[in-house]
Amino acid sequence: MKKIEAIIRKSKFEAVKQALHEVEVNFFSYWDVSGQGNEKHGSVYRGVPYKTSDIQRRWLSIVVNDDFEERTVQAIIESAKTGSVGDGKIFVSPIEEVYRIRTGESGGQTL
Amino acid sequence: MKKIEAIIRKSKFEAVKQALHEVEVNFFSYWDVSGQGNEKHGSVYRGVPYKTSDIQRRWLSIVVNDDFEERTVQAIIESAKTGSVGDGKIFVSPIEEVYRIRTGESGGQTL
Amino acid sequence: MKKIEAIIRKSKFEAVKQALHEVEVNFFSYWDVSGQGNEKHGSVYRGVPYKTSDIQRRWLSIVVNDDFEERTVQAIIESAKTGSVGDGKIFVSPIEEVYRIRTGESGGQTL
Amino acid sequence: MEHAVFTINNVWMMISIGLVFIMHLGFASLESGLTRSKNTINILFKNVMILAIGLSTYAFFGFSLMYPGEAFAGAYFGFKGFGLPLPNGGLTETYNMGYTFYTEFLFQAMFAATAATIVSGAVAERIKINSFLIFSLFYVGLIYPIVGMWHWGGGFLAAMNFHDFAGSTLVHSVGGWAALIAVILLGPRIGKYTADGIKPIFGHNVPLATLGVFLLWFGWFGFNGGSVLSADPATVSLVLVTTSLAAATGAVGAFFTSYIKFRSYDVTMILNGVLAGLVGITAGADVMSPNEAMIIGAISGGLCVLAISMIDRLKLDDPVGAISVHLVCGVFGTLAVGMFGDKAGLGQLWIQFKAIAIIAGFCCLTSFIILYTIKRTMGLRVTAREEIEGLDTHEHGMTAYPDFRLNEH
Amino acid sequence: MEHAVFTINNVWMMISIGLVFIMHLGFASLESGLTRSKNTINILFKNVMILAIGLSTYAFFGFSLMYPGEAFAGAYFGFKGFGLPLPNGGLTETYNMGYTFYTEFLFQAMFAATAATIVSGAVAERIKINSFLIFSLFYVGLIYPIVGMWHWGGGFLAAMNFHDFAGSTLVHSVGGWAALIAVILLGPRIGKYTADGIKPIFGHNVPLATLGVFLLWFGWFGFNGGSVLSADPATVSLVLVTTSLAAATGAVGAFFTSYIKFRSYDVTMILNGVLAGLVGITAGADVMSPNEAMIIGAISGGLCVLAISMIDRLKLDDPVGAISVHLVCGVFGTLAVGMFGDKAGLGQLWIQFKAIAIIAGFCCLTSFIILYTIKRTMGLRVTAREEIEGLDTHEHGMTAYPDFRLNEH
Amino acid sequence: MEHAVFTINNVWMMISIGLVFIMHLGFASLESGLTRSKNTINILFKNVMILAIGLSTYAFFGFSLMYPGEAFAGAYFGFKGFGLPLPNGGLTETYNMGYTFYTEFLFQAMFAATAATIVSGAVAERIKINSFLIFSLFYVGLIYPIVGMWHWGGGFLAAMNFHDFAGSTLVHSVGGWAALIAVILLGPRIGKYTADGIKPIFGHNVPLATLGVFLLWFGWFGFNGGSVLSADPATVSLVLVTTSLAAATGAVGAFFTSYIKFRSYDVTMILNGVLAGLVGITAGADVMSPNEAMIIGAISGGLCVLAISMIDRLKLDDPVGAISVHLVCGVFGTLAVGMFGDKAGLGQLWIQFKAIAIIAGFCCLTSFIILYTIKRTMGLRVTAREEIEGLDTHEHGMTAYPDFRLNEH
Ligand SMILES: Nc1ncnc2c1ncn2[C@@H]1O[C@H](COP(=O)(O)OP(=O)(O)O)[C@@H](O)[C@H]1O
Ligand SMILES: Nc1ncnc2c1ncn2[C@@H]1O[C@H](COP(=O)(O)OP(=O)(O)O)[C@@H](O)[C@H]1O
Ligand SMILES: Nc1ncnc2c1ncn2[C@@H]1O[C@H](COP(=O)(O)OP(=O)(O)O)[C@@H](O)[C@H]1O
Repeated sequence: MKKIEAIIRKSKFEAVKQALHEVEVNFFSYWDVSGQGNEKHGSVYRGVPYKTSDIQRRWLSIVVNDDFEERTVQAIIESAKTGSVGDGKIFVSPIEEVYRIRTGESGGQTL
Repeated sequence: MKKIEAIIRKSKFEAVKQALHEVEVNFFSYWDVSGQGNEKHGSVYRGVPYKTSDIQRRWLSIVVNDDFEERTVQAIIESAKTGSVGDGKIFVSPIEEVYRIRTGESGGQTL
Repeated sequence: MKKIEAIIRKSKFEAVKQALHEVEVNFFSYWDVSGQGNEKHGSVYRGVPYKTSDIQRRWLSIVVNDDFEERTVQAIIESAKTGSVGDGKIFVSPIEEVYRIRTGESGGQTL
Repeated sequence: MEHAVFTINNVWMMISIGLVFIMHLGFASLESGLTRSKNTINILFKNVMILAIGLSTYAFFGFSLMYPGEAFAGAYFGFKGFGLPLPNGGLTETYNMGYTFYTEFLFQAMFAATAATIVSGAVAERIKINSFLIFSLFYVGLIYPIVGMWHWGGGFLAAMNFHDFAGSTLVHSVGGWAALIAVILLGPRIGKYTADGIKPIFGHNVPLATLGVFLLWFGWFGFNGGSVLSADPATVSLVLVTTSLAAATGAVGAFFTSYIKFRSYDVTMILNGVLAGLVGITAGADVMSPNEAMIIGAISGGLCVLAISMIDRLKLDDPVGAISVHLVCGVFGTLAVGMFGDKAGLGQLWIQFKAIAIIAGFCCLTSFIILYTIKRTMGLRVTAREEIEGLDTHEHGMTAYPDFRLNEH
Repeated sequence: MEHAVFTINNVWMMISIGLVFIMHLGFASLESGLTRSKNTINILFKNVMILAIGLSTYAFFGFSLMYPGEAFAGAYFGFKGFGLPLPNGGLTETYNMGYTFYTEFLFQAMFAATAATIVSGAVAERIKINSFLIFSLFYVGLIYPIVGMWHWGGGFLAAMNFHDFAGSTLVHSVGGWAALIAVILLGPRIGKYTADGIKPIFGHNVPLATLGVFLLWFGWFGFNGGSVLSADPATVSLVLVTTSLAAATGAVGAFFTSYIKFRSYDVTMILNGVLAGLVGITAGADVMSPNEAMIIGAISGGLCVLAISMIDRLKLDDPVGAISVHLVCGVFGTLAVGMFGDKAGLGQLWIQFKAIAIIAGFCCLTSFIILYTIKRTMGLRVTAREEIEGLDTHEHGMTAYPDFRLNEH
Repeated sequence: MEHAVFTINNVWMMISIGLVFIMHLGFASLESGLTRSKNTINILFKNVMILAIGLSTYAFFGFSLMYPGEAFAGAYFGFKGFGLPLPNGGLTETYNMGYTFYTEFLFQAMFAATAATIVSGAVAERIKINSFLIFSLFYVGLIYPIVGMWHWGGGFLAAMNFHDFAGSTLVHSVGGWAALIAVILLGPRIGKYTADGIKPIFGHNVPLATLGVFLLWFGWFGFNGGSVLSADPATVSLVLVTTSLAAATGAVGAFFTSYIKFRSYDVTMILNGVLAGLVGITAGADVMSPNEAMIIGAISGGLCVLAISMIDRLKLDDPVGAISVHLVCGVFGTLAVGMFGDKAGLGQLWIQFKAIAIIAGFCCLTSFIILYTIKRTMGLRVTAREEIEGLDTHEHGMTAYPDFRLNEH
């Protein structure tokens, strides 16, 4: 099994969710993170101009069976892309075991 | 070493913490996540009925030595279970190295 | 590629960020977590004395190429250390693949 | 004795000024509480600026438009000249037994700004800030005083015996009609009406919204109580009782309606119910008995809950329920003067109806012209990206709660 | 001249109505600030509904129960009839030099609702919403006016020379006793008293709680100032001074007590200290000198800090400290009339004591009957799951801060 | 008739007491809204305690220092004795046609505490709580009343014909000078002025800050309106108009300045602009026409935006803009009395200037002595670790928003 972690723009979340549902990835968890990346954002606060490289992003964590890896990654890339700097990254890492708390069963069929 | 990640109901957090302490897992980190899962929750807001599949969950991240894996997983499953849909999942993945920042030492004895 | 996860004191965040920039690690994500660790903190609320082992920490997640592992870990250890209990931990785990959403390209050069 | 009574009256009117002033805080709190955190700065900015612009333009010409003087009795339009030149004896009882010239100006100026604020809630989360400010300038500076002159300024509606004590129509529906037009011209917020039906968009800070409603109720003591234009114990105390009882039964009416219809204990509906009761009683607060006030309040409360849900089904996206509260209950309250209380009767009902219709026509037309012109020139609505990422970041370069971790909606 | 003074008096009373009204916002803010975010909607809902129900029932029969008229002087019970029929001359100085009939009603109605609100804070985070609303209906509608009649309505306590100026006992302990009974019948919140001792449960929004206390102090200008029942400069200005100084030294008393006992600079204790000072001075605000007021305030502030900690050790779980503030300091303040000021003396102390005891007995008994009946029939307390996951989600289907990421407690 | 007018005047003064009181809530909200969430408890604690300490010390000796009586006319210092002994006839019109002795005391006491609150905002997020409380004790207890005596107490500035109607200088710059000295002695917050330039430190709760400013404006109706010291319709209504119009144009002035200079729609600048307008008009609210008030407001609003940015470039770290608002606009407003309105003229301007200079010297000197002594003994500033982790955790052992997930700044 694989863990697919994606860092996306918050504004793309609904689109990504939709795309994931379409490839039948219905279960995942997400939370909001700050990111240091390439994108910079300039503004003025109380007369002080500032640039922040601190961008609000959403972190998706999706554990899937190996045969879902490809389509999940593709779905995210397609739906989360805007083409401008700051679209985010996807990381894939191995998962050794999965348990469903409700039943105590383990393995890929719990996903 | 293993990283054990558990997604549990927030309301079960105290019970899980207790259970972990009992099997001598005293150190871990956690944060709140939203989850897309099987459970759905219906309600009405300003006259609009809605269903949300967006559930508030707590994410526990626990790095343990290999010999602790089994009991940690068991402790979580037993304490976090309610039996209804939405109890959450546990993911186990490999960790290659661990450092304790305070001392700079590395390896399993730092856990 | 490696994922380096560091749990640090929030008050050390700026120092760590600086240190990472110095070793040319410019991209990472972070969020706030609560930690159960060795440090305890005592206080009184409405006449009730209490001890909490629940500490606010910041979780950094940095994916780097293998050759950056060493210096990243060192930079964090040096900049995040205070020497008192509660300085936090660093976990290193394997990452199998990385994609840049903006371009769809994958592999180490996207980092 | 004369002087003492004049002084008391003036004190009461000055207190009412303060109370109506605090309604602007009430609106700011309610509107920001019922919308999303990413647009909070924008709403606060709008509400502070509306008040500032409203007071300034009212001083420049609004007051002179609305109260042009007796020469214009029964007329459609009048203007006394720019600025606030102090009339002879304007600060003594010869001006008026109830208040000085300055007191009168400030009380009316505080009223004026509320009309634009009503619109502000309905168009929240998607209107361009500049476009809104320009709209406000015209609506508060010109349209509101002209309509106001028709009745309170001694114009043709006054001559017609129209009764609108403190402005169910002259203030609330004047704001409400513009809100309706603006909502139609702007369209709904992205994500509100989707292929799978209506999606709720939650208000981000319910305690703030609740604070807003309590402050509005508080302010209404001055809005209605001050509209007596003196401290006359008999009338003012009646007005405070009818106002408060209507607010209370507005909450009760909303409670039952919302429970029966939706099985929900939704506090935002109760809050709207309170406001509905207040708006509903405003036209007739001086001519109702306590019992009649309670009936009007209860009906308004129920009506408003039904209206919120109906307006939503019409795909008119009104984030804070401004149209239901101010327009629907404003119209109902104005008609109620013909149905309940001292003035009840078919004749009065017909007068009320005519006045509502005339004002509806004028307000819809003028607000359409202003808004449509803005839409065609500078544009009314922010871009989709700005809307999704939040007006605060894009229009203001700052966020309302930088230390808090937020969910994006 | 008569008319002018009547008008001024009535203006002051109307202002006091507004100020007492704003106390409901104060309570709503304080209570939601000192409890957890998962129950915020519930508290706001309760506090709006209490006010709505309180005003409505007081109009229906409460006012007639509390002020049945002179025929019932010295009695235990009286009733003038349903509704608010305007007495002859009820709006002129022949009714009363201080206020019109309507002003009187509304001032008293705003008071009435506060008694139930006091209970609301103590039972927060675990009581069923319906059960609480039904309890409020009876307590505000019946019990409060009956007790009120005993003294303010001219009943037997008035005949006994009991002195309770603005209600340390008649309002605050009437609420406080019911709070005590309710807390006993309900039991503590889950997780408060554990095997390893008392666990603090933190209030989720301290600025909101602070806002609440400032607004309560503000409202107290009307609560005590209006209880003079006229604008008499001598008495009212004395009352405002004693009230404010007691609030100030209440904070100072709480500061030192809390620092000496707990070495803590806990702002919630200071806030409770302010309220304690206010409750403590309320019975005797008109008969104390400024110095005496400062002493009473300081003692109340200290007492309240000690009481909060003691009540906690008795495993009585009172999330906002309502029992310590309103009951303990209410009793102390009532006794203080026999210890300090113009009326001090053993005789008065004994009268004060008797009245406290009688009211304690009646309130405890009646609130027990109402609450116990509810407990046996519809139940008082939500389920453990509802409590843990929050009343907002379960009873209201919504959350107070949907855009914020929260910690669950 | 006499008695009626006395009663009305006293009612107006009592209302003003309530309004000035609510300014303390305004300051508490504004200051906590414009600083970081980790220091919120600290700010709330400070603001509640300042008020408590202020009222108490003013009762003990402050009032006697500030209003020592006619024997000290034209003097530099006077003292009437400890406590608040009621003068003969102190509660009747023989004391004063405008108010009773108690009303006077309480109105002045509420004023007194504001001076220290101004400092509180400027030193926020880094001063030690004990050190600040001790500073407040001296500054509110001694320095403020001594300076106040010079003008309002009939001292030498009164004799000089200095005009400072409601305290642009006597209250606002008295606070502002101390704020300036304190900011210099304390140094900036860690992370504000770095090698790569100025870093903004965001206020954590803009709705709270906005609430604060609305409440301050509301309170200013009493601050300026009550400074008439009677309910005289002519003067009070003029004062309310000049006050409100200056606030409105203060916002407009800040809007344009901030837009032109920074291309930003920063709501916190608008909020400061409102306060700037209010502070600016305070010295001359009774001698300006509405037009002049609007000019003074607009200039103050613009000035304050420029001052905020300039003070920041001087590396004086003033988290809430207190120096710009209260000192800069306080000075400007005092000079404006010599430039606009009934008293305009070079002679008056020179008097205004001299008075400002004298008070500047005295306040800077005394606040330096007090603060420097504290710095050398108990220390002024918390440790770097306490500052970084937050004063709430370290000084108070609690946090303002325990249920919310926060970003640390
Ligand atoms: N190596 C990394 N480790 C962890 N998070 C990263 C890494 N690189 C990028 N991110 C996250 O992705 C976000 C977007 O990345 P950025 O480099 O700005 O965009 P792009 O991929 O389009 O160049 C960043 O804000 C950060 O949160
Ligand atoms: N494959 C997954 N990847 C990441 N998170 C998951 C995954 N499956 C479930 N979750 C998380 O676990 C929570 C509970 O899962 P759910 O499927 O509702 O319950 P159950 O396991 O009882 O069927 C979800 O809300 C989600 O946060
Ligand atoms: N095994 C672990 N798994 C996950 N998080 C951990 C683990 N050990 C420590 N942490 C995190 O690191 C923080 C600091 O650790 P702690 O044990 O208090 O300090 P130290 O490493 O100095 O002994 C904890 O609060 C917790 O968030």
